[in-house]
Amino acid sequence: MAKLTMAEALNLALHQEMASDDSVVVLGEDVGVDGGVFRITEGIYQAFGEQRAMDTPLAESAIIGIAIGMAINGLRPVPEIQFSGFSYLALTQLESHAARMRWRSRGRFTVPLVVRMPYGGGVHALEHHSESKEVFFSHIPGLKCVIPSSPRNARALLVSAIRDPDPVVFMEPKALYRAFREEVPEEEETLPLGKSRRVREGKDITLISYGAMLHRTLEAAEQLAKEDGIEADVIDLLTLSPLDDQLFSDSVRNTGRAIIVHEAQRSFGAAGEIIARLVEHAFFYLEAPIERVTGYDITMPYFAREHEYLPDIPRILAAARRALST
Amino acid sequence: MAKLTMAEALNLALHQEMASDDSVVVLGEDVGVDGGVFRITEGIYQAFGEQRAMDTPLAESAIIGIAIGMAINGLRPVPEIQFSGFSYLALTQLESHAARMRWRSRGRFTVPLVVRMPYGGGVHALEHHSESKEVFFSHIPGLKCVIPSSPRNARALLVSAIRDPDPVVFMEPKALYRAFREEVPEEEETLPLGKSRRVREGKDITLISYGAMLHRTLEAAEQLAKEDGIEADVIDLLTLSPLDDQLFSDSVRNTGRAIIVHEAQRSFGAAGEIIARLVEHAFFYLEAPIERVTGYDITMPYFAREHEYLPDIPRILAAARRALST
Amino acid sequence: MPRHPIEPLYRVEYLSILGSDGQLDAELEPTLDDDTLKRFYRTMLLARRFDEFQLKLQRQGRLGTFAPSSGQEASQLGAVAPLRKEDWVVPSFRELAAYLWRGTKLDQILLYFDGYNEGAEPGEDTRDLPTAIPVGTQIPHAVGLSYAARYRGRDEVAMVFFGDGATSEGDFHEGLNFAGVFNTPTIFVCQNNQWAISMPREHQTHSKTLAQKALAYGIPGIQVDGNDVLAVYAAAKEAVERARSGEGPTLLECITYRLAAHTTADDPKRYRSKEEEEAWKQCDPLRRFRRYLEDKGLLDDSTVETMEQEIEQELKQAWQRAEKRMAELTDPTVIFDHQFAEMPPYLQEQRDAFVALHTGKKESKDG
Amino acid sequence: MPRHPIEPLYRVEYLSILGSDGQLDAELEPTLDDDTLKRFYRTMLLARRFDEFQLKLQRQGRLGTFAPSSGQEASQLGAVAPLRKEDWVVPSFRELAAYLWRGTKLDQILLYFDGYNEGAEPGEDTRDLPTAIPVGTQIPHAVGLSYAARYRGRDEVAMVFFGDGATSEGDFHEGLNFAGVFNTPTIFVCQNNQWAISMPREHQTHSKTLAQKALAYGIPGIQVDGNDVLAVYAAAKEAVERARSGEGPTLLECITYRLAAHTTADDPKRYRSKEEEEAWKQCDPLRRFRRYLEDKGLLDDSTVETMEQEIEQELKQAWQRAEKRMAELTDPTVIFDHQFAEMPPYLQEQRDAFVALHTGKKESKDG
Ligand SMILES: Cc1ncc(C[n+]2csc(CCOP(=O)(O)OP(=O)(O)O)c2C)c(N)n1
Ligand SMILES: Cc1ncc(C[n+]2csc(CCOP(=O)(O)OP(=O)(O)O)c2C)c(N)n1
Ligand SMILES: [Mg+2]
Ligand SMILES: [Mg+2]
Repeated sequence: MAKLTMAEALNLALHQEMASDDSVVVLGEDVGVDGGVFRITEGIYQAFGEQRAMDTPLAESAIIGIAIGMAINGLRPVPEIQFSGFSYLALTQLESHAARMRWRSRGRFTVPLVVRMPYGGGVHALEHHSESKEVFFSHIPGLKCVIPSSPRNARALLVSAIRDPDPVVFMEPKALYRAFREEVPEEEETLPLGKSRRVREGKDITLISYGAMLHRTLEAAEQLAKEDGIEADVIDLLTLSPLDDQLFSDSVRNTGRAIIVHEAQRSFGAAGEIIARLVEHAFFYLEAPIERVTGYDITMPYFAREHEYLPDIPRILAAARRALST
Repeated sequence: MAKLTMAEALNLALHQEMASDDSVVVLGEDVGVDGGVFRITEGIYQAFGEQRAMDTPLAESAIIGIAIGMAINGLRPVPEIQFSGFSYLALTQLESHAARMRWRSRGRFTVPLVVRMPYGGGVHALEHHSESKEVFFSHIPGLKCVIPSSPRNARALLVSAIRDPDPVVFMEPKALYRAFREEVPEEEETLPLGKSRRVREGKDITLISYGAMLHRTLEAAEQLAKEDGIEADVIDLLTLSPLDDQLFSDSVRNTGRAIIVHEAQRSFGAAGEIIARLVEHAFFYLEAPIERVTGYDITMPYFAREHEYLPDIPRILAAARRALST
Repeated sequence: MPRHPIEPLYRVEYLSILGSDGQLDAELEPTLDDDTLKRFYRTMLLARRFDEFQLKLQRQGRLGTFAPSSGQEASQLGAVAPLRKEDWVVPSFRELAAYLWRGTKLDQILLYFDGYNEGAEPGEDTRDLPTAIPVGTQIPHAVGLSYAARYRGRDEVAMVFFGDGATSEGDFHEGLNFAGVFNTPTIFVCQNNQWAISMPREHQTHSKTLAQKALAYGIPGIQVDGNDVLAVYAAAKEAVERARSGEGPTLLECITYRLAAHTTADDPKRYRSKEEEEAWKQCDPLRRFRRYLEDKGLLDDSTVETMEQEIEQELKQAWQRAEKRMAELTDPTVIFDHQFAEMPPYLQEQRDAFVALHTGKKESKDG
Repeated sequence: MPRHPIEPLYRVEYLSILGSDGQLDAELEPTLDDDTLKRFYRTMLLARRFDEFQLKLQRQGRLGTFAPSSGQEASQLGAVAPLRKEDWVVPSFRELAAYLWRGTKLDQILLYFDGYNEGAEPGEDTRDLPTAIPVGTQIPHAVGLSYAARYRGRDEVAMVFFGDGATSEGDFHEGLNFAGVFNTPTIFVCQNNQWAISMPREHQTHSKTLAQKALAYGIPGIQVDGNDVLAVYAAAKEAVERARSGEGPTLLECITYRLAAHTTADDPKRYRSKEEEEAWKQCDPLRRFRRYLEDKGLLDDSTVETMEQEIEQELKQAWQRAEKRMAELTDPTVIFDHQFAEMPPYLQEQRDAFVALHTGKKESKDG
């Protein structure tokens, strides 16, 4: 097994899926000759040619709109939106067509499409390049929204997303593209969409996160263990929609306490949904208010101060300790 | 005082604001000569001319983009998006510019803009004409999202929104445009943005809603009183963002029970945020799980079955009774 | 030459064959067999009568809002007539004559406008996409469909319909630009019916024609008399053949007129004159084409009368079928169908609750 | 004429005045006083040197990602030079020379590219909007700004900058169409620098020129040698005058070249050849203009040397000022500023928690 970065692991998934299924094509701005601004499609153009690695004009709505047409006519397009902050230009195509075509045509036309997009902060980028609006996609029925957190699960989830018969928005935490390496098997590996996983076992408190924030959450969990003797159960959502509420509800029924960590703005963010589900499924087990450790309700500051916006270990620890002291 | 429909009340607000402030202009598809497909801008073109009642080409992104430019250069544009289901075409303009310009320019350029849009179901319309994606707007820092529920508050809130120095998305529950009449004073009336109101007093359970669903919620409350002897405290949010969490938190601290009713899809909908705030502010007073009575997580069905999708009184009653029996 | 004019790649042309006065340009007349010509007329007449029939139903409160197509039959029919079954049609929301020619059942359409999702289900094997309501957003789909066909080495083409108003939307621009860049076999049919609800064509854009917008994408554009079914057919055939043989996309502007209201919710008296409407009635595509067929000896009063009677029956029967189907469509749980290939657990929970609620309601009604 | 060509409203033209070989078309030469000509050169040189200076800082890890403007100085400067102070400039993200001409302070720009929001704050009274990063989305703003000006009876115009890639975006189309319809005093300046990151101009669109896209909106379009500051100035001046006198919008395509990488995060070696870059270096706008000024006796080696030295000083001082300001910008709570005119309660709560956290951190550090 090779140790790969997330960028390399995603690239592996694309290479392998495209080699095994000629209906898979990639398209987007700079995804061909250049291999993508983050090099996720590196070598695809060279290996599969310009028909299957389409460098497109600069037009996000058309990128998705054209991919929808391709998907209806039998392909499995994997368009890239260069940064998630530009994906709103394609939201109508996603909401009004990709998510609805199966439903509208009563199953006759389907849209097996994976929209890849780097999202989130932490890489010292310019304005609009550090956004986390996963809620826009998660709130739309008929769309799936997947967010990996490591090279290995990114690869496996991307393979599953490509094979999924429905449209998937695949949000890649760009801060993790090259943050660390992990063993990724050469042979095929998939992970079911719509399933979260426990990444750390504990009985005292449940910490729920996804994407790049998962790692801070895990570090905070370790610190809690070391400094407070507290064992946190840590859940990595992996899919935001459809949301797997079973694993985290089970966990909270056990621990009675929960903290949710994400980098998107707090109000009307994903944590609200998780809290609502916990209130539905684990209300009588709750021993303390569920706190949200999230981005503030402000526009993501320019990069000199983005760390002030992003959840960090002290904030997670403080919230967990408040919950534990209740 | 005249008894007006909501459509007439909104029209009154526009007429009066345009008469008293020549920086106010309306623009959009069919808002001029035709007076708007719902007649909200009726007579504006005739009274104020084509410079201030601009019939625009069919292009939502430009309607908002141009309004942003007008606002920066001293006007107070009130663009209309013909139906909220087409507003996603303008989401980039709203998220990436309207909401950010004050912040980006450190207060130098501001965007006092009111984007009016009819939203919601219940009028037997075609696909995309019955949508409720208020969360898209409410999740964006720098935007306000206001939703009136009656002729009188619609008029007062629209006046306040027009005078507000920041961009407001003003979502008009189209099912209420002509549903009932209410006394609306001829003289100026405003209502503060960001403030909800109590529309019924009760001590047993809190029902929180907004827009067209408020009325079903109120009816359910009356039924609860009559049939169960239960007195519900009913809160009308009026503004979704910035959300007034004080009034409903106070209420729930008193009642211990809450139900949230909205027509948007449930998952990642507005109710999640309200529950999160209640968990933050009233956790120790909660005596039962907070239930969400909302649209299902499905695409709004075509109109023959839209009533199956929309929350109705039996669903509200069932949820309230479950909460009360806990 | 420091300052000199630039020649665009293509010139924009105008085409008419059968004038509104019935005058024919025999040189340009397409060769169509008698049977096809009669089927053209019958389809256009069916569309016209169906429109009127739906309007009646709507006024009686038996049908929801719909968008009449009267006046645009020639543009729609002439455009799709050169297509093969395996070609793709991407409609907007007013393409009745195109749907009928391609085989959509009348009761499907009635179901659709009565608010049943079942009405949008495309017929088996059909390659017509369902109605697309957000103006202009369907345009890129046609580019993708035809790209995929070519990728698979099949010579399918895709034809997409939209109105004059749609040309103002970003998706029009982005879609045509992609088609130009990837040289896809796509035919863009703009039905310029002079109005986008209350917005007249000349305020929709300051360009003299819509066809010339093709120049922005380096693709051919042609303006056609859209009430002349022969001209539309000839122009579409040319475009389809070019597309099929790998020569790329074409923009077709059909000059026509929306004789009725925008939809049944609209009142055109608020924004346009009776005179204008009357003037355009003189250009009615059916009248002109009927005269042409009469001159050819293919139609006369009695054959038309027979057609009218057949159509009346067809419409009645369609409504009966539609009513019968609607009466049978009583299972409300279908609203949960087709969201995903597999229903996610939380949605299944919601469906279960919905079923329980309905069972409860039914029981309390029955009990 | 049943089938005949259609003439668009305007013809698209090409303009160059000072060739890359230094040859001048004296007839078209604009009249500019010596002082202005020298200021042109100095601004272009300052922009070039500032670009290089920023690149050095970036390589040293002292500046974030930025988009160099080298090669495009003539397009930017020539375009804004005819503007008045009260006119509006709506930039995208690469308009360094335009910003400098209009008076933006160097340390502001450095702050911006070092990730401080303070760097985006426009100077007092300036009418240059801050950088707009989502490609093409700023275009409609210029239409709205200039509409409002005309509504107020002021003769301000608005000039908006964007690249060749931006012409593919829906907002380009929608914005220009609105300008055509409302006949607004707007000047659309497309810097066609041949590349949109790795996408060459000829794959961005199949139209021969970008200028001809104006035909789609019924507005004049002109293609200019964008490395010829005199031609850009002349064309822009014409467009500005037309706009100011109520004759409406113009699309200007400036043919130029992005001599450097797209941004400091980009590696052009992956997609374009050294030969191409070398060929374009021969068309360097500074070189050509310097020769012109030398021929006029307005510049010589020693005056240029003095300029270079002054500029070097200016840059050093700007960086010193920027460093000093950054050292002073220690209050993290500014991230909560300027969201709304008034801070909503929940945000105030978040700010309070943030302050408490920072106080805690500081105390635990201090203690
Ligand atoms: C994106 C979008 N905006 C607005 C509407 C509302 N609307 C429906 S049809 C229409 C006018 C369409 O005009 P045109 O494209 O000329 O087509 P026509 O109705 O004339 O066939 C409008 C504004 C819509 N359906 N979609
Ligand atoms: C809407 C949007 N999509 C993608 C990007 C990423 N991006 C930044 S610049 C650029 C290329 C722009 O090309 P062009 O318009 O020619 O301007 P240039 O960079 O050449 O000045 C891209 C794709 C963006 N900023 N905005
Ligand atoms: Mg039309
Ligand atoms: Mg460029």
